[in-house]
Amino acid sequence: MEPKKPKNVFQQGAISSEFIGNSIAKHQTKTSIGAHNIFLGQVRADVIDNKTVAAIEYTAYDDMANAKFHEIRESAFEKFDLTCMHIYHSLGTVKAGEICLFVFVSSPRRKVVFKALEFIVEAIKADVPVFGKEIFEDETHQWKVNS
Amino acid sequence: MEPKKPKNVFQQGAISSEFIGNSIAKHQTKTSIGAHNIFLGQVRADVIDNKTVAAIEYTAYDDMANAKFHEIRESAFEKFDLTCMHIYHSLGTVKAGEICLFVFVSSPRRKVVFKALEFIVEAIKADVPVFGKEIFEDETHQWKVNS
Amino acid sequence: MEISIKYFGQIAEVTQINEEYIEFSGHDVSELLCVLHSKYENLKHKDFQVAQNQELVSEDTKITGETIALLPPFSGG
Amino acid sequence: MEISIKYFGQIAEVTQINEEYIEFSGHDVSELLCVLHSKYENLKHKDFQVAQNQELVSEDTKITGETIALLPPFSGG
Repeated sequence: MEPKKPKNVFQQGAISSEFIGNSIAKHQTKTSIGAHNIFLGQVRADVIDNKTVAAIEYTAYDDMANAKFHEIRESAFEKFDLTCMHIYHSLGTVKAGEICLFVFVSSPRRKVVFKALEFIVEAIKADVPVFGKEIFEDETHQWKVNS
Repeated sequence: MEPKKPKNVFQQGAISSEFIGNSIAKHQTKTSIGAHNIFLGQVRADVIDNKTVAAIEYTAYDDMANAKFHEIRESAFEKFDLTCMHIYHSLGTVKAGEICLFVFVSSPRRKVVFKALEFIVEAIKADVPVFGKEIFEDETHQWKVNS
Repeated sequence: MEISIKYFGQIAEVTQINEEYIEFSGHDVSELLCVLHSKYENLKHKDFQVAQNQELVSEDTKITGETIALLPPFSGG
Repeated sequence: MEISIKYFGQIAEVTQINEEYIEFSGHDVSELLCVLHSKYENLKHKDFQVAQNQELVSEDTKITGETIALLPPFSGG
């Protein structure tokens, strides 16, 4: 069982593929795990009114956000038979094509990881005070809205 | 859009975390992608009648298996709005804690990746002629059964 | 009483400030919003929720003097 | 006609061979299974499906001379 104390979920800038690979490697000593499920949010180069999104700049109400991440974590452990769970979210600038959200759940059996991961990702989108500013290539911006 | 020709899904031995990290990195040029979902199957050190599983040795009816993987791939692209999809499965010996199955789907939007990934993983378990022999630490074995 | 008010995202664009302390003599959230709407006229064009002590609250929640935050729509992930 | 038969997993443990060619004069899968059951007595304790030309078939499917495979329960992933 993972320790369940509040953690800082935020990382400055993009989440690298090496970081994700290392995180996977660290779970190979946990031989009760049979299934991992990973969600990655990647910044899209959306085209809006002929302008292309070059990056998203993330800000957050840090303390409240970390408290919400902790609640989501506790509630997922209560609902689902998970061996471990990790959540990382970017703050600051993340360029198009880079990763801004990394959610990682592991369980002895596969059925549970699909349900758990979707629950966690939807809760993050709905309940965590994080704000994305879409920066266009011409340096104008608009505020991102989750759908 | 990915090319849809049949591929060899099988890799000899375990799938490394570096391989998975590199595969994620390669998708950072595809800036229409907003969400990735990754499933990893890991070999469990199950204890059965006081004997611990040390590894699984995988064999397959290769040609039929690759044809089934291809069918699953085609059918997932038809059902879901996916940008890309990758499937890798181990053959030969994979030790407890190592990864034997890697399924990777990507889409502009998140809702679709959860459904697509679960569909693909369940289809692999049900329809692909792969056979796992669980090798215990004392070198006896039993044949794995999917649940 | 003096209360701390934090602004985020596009709300901070309207207020041009991330945090401030104001002297407040009313009782509930709706009275506080009255004060803020008169101070920042463009707030009325903006969609936001109010958090008190890091929990979302409604307009009739009593202000207890803790930290208030004005939060535009969440768009994490 | 001569047909090729492939054995996998625990079925190959029973037959002690991965592939063989046999001379077969019957018509459908059930007749072929009769031949195999008499050759490999322990097959009757085993659960398996039959594929012809890489597609699963039932006992009344006609044997067309292509490759036959005896497949124990799948356990990939």
